[in-house]
Amino acid sequence: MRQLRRLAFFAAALGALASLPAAADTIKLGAVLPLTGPAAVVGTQEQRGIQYAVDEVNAKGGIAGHKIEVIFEDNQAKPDQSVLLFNKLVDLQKIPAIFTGYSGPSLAMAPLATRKKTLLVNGGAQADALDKASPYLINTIPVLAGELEVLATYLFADAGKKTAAILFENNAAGIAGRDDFLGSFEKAGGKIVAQEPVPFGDTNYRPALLKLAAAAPEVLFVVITSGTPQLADQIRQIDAKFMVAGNTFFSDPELIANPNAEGFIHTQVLINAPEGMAAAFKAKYGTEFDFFPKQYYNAATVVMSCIEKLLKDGKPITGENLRAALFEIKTFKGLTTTVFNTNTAATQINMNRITAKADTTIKVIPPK
Amino acid sequence: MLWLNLLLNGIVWGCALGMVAVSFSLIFATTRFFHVAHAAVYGLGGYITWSALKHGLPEWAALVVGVAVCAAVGAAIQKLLYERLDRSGATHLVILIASLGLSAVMQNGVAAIYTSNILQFGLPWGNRTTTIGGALLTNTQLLTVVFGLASYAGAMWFAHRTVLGKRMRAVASNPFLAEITRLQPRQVHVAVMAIGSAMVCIPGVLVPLDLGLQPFGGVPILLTATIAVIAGGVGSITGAFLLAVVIAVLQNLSLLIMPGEWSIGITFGIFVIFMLFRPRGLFSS
Amino acid sequence: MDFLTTYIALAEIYVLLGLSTNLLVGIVGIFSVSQAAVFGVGAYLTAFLLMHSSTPFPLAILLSAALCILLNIIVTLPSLRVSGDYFVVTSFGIQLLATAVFTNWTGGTGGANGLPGVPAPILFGHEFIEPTEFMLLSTIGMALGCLCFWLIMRAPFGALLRAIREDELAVAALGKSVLRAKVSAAALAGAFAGSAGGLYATFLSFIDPSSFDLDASILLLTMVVVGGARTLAGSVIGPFVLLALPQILALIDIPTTIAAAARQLIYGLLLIVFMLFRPQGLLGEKL
Amino acid sequence: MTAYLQVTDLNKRFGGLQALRDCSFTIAKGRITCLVGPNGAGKTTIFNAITGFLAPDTGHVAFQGTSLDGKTPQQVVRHGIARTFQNLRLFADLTARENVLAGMQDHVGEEPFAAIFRPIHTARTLAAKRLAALDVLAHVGLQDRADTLVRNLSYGEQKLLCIARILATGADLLLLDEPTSGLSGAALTEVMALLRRLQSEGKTLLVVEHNTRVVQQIADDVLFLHHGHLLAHGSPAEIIADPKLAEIYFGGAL
Repeated sequence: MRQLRRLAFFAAALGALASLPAAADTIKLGAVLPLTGPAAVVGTQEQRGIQYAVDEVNAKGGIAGHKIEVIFEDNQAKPDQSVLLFNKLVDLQKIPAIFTGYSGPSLAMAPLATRKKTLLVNGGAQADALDKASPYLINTIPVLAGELEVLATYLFADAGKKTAAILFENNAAGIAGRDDFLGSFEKAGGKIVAQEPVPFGDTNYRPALLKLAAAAPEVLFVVITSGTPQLADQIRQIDAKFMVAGNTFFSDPELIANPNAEGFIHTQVLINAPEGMAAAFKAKYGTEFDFFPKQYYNAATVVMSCIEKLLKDGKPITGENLRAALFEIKTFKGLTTTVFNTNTAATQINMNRITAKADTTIKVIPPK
Repeated sequence: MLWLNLLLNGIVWGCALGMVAVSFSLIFATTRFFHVAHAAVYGLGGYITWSALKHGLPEWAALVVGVAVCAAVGAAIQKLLYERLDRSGATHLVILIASLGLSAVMQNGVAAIYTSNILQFGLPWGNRTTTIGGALLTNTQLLTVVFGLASYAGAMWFAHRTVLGKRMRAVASNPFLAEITRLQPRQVHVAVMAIGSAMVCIPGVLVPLDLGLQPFGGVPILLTATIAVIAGGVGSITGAFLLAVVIAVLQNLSLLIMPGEWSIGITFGIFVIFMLFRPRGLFSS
Repeated sequence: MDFLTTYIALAEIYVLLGLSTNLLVGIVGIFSVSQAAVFGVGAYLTAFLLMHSSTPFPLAILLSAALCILLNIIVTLPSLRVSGDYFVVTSFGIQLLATAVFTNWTGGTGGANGLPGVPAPILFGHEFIEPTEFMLLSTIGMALGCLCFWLIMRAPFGALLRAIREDELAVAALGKSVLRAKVSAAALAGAFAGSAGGLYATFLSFIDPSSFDLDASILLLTMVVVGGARTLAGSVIGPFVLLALPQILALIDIPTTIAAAARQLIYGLLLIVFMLFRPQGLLGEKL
Repeated sequence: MTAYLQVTDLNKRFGGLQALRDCSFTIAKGRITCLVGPNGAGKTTIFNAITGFLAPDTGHVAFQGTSLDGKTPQQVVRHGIARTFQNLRLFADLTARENVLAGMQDHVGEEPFAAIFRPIHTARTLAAKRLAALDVLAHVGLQDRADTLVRNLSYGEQKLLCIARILATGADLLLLDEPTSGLSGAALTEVMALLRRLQSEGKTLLVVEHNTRVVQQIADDVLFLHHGHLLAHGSPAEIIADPKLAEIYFGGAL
């Protein structure tokens, strides 16, 4: 009997989830991100970017009078939790669009997005597999392949570097980065002389750096999502002779402010915050308006533009309609110009060099 | 001289790991609890010291504050949680789960207050380098070696030369006998938790000084340290410290012959095989 | 109600894992923290067979169970030589080794990228793709698991295992082979974990190492302890409660930016309080 | 004629301690033999050596003409020898009946295959065995306590249960390690009567015993062990009458 009562309690609690009242004029969106655990270092930044964008719109009265609310769910970067939470948002809240990050959880939710016709919006993960995972998975950031082709070509042709070593994070993002760079650099005519992974979250790069330095590459290509300031310190420590090149993850204010990052070059998926925005963001959250918050701010802007269009056209806000609206609008002018010819956005890519604690653009590659 | 660089790097890392291992060894040998929240105490030490620094305290005073807070937290954990569980006859599995719960509380508390971003101490002297035997070591790394050796020596002195240390070893070797004599094991447990927690604050500050603070940063370090403690032989301070250095050096040197992604796996593989041949550790009595 | 059915299907898969863990840890007293590794091998093998060969789903599950039987026997064998705390840490080493293999053996497991696109189970020509349909399969799986567990626990084998947990020497003195009993129990636990792995891979259609790491092994232990070690009912209720708990905690209204951390903090507090006041779990015997 | 149990030249050394030294003796079928000697004389070591828990450095053990050298404990039980332990080693969280069942051999469903695939057969035979276990319990007078957890039994009852548990194995030679220690009064009388009864039913008993009164009353033969060596072998009267042995036996204690 007691067992039955306990079961009944849980059933009731779960049921209560279903009957949460929703304000009539509020449009609800979802986000399934790693908000706790080791992956939270990126997930919480993404969360702040979305929240900031939504707060901004709501402060101006919302979209055509409709307030936007984002329900954040914590998947701890686990695929099973992601699937459960996806179903929770879609089933109980009838959410038309869900923000996601990290390739594993995004890939786990992709088949559901297809079946449920729910828009999945990825603003941070760049693994190539995300490009064609589902017609409903929209990437507001280019996959790594395009960006790294730019970098590899620049390094070989413009900077004249013939040999390279790769330091990559041992997760989907890092492995995709390694593969893409390796392909592009060798295609350009260069040679990869060494490659070493580091575990995600581990900021002790020294053993890997020492080994890579021993291969005497002309340039070291780095693809790690966080801990770049520590990397700069450790590269300086071994008195490295090689050039250091990175992808857009190097657009980290803390790295740029680090004197040891002097001379690092990197590609940047162009994203610029207007004057005062970065300061306002920092005032609000106490953290920098970094690469990931900016990207998710942009992703949120894209989704909200689609909502605006649907409201104007008097269409219901469903995943299917949002997707149609996205391709109708096609070009979004948010923090950067984002063009959707396919599910994956094309944006302007810059080649930057970090000099005197500032990020200077040395070359511009417009969106294709 | 790649191998020399890797070796030195391994020794430095081994000293950091060794401090965690020795502190865990003191606690584990005496209480026999899988105190996984030790990783959270390690993390807490770093964040408290960071806060004290940001409030304008000089480095040494900030470290003292961190150590004191950790010691108090350690004693409180023993007194308020483990002792109660132990009195109610809880098994080690139950204590392990409670300790996991405590880790979740502490680490997420830290994450809620300080965010999950990697925080930096930003002390310029920490990154200045000195050349030693052809390799460049930072001041933080040198400090890690100094503190590592001092912690080891301190723990040995404590265990073998002080009254409390002798009581601790007596409790560790025979809890039942300790109970019926006047060793008062419960008091000893509290003291040992305070000392072990104070000790783990030091690597808890030194490692993040070098590598940055992360709320969940203590977990991987404690995992490796636990393996050093067990492979060294429970109760052997020398075993714990030595094995920590050996593991760190092996992980570094293994890069000479294999890609880095396999070094952790191979280390644990060797450990499993080692345990089959020496099921009670290297320095077992 | 896909949310509810997804929840039930996942919980049912975890029940199979709970049975596996309970059998080893609760019943025989082999403190294993590497059950998620065995679970992972089952999941990867099923995924591999379904993606790269024309193996039918039931056969893939059977093969996964068979491999995991073998594997679980191998990873449990050290318990015969290495005892107590030393075995816990050995088993912990095995788990970390397995995670390293899952993460880096790109050819077999897809490495850190994981394996997307595991086909849904097909049985009698029907594809079990919707959670509601899949729940049928997982319910059958769980029911079979529970039935096996119940049958062995009421048979002399169950009594033998309980006797072994209490005193291996006395069992040997009564003419019983402790080795054989432990190996049998490990085999059975392996079969549960392996088939759970197969169900998991086909249900999610995507697997990566994060589902089979040390955290997952510890989650299994937590499920068993919270549900109640040593009992069938405990293994069933534990996964249902622990998977529901985050959803229930999500009902607590907390400012967004710290909500997730705060909920995890509450989860930790609940675990502590629960261990203090009900160490035997919801429906368990005192451990 | 070969001896029922023949122990020849057993030697066993633990580090610096010679636990058994050239220890030889035989035991005759159907008799109660008491193994006596001061603490640390090697009595339990002999039990361990006979039952396969300990491999002697040298020496042989043979039972009914069959060598037991190198046999595992469970093989020794199969040959018909079972032992109890000084510290009982009962399964405290099991009932008395379950303890006896654990002693019974050749259970159906003692491995998972039969338990799962022949559940009905398993249940039927188990029901029969449970009744048989009740008979064994009745034999030692514990039939009323069959479904009590061992932890809730009195010490005397636990001692009786130890004997019941090895009776259940069906062994003919019973090695009892201090079956009467810690007992007095009615409980002591009861155990002594049980040992006599077992003898009358054809069992052979080798008993480690400290209480000289008990030895006098139950033993047919006495083996006197000192420092791992067999000092004397004779009837209780002969052994007790020997002043030298009394000196050794009580000398240390007094």
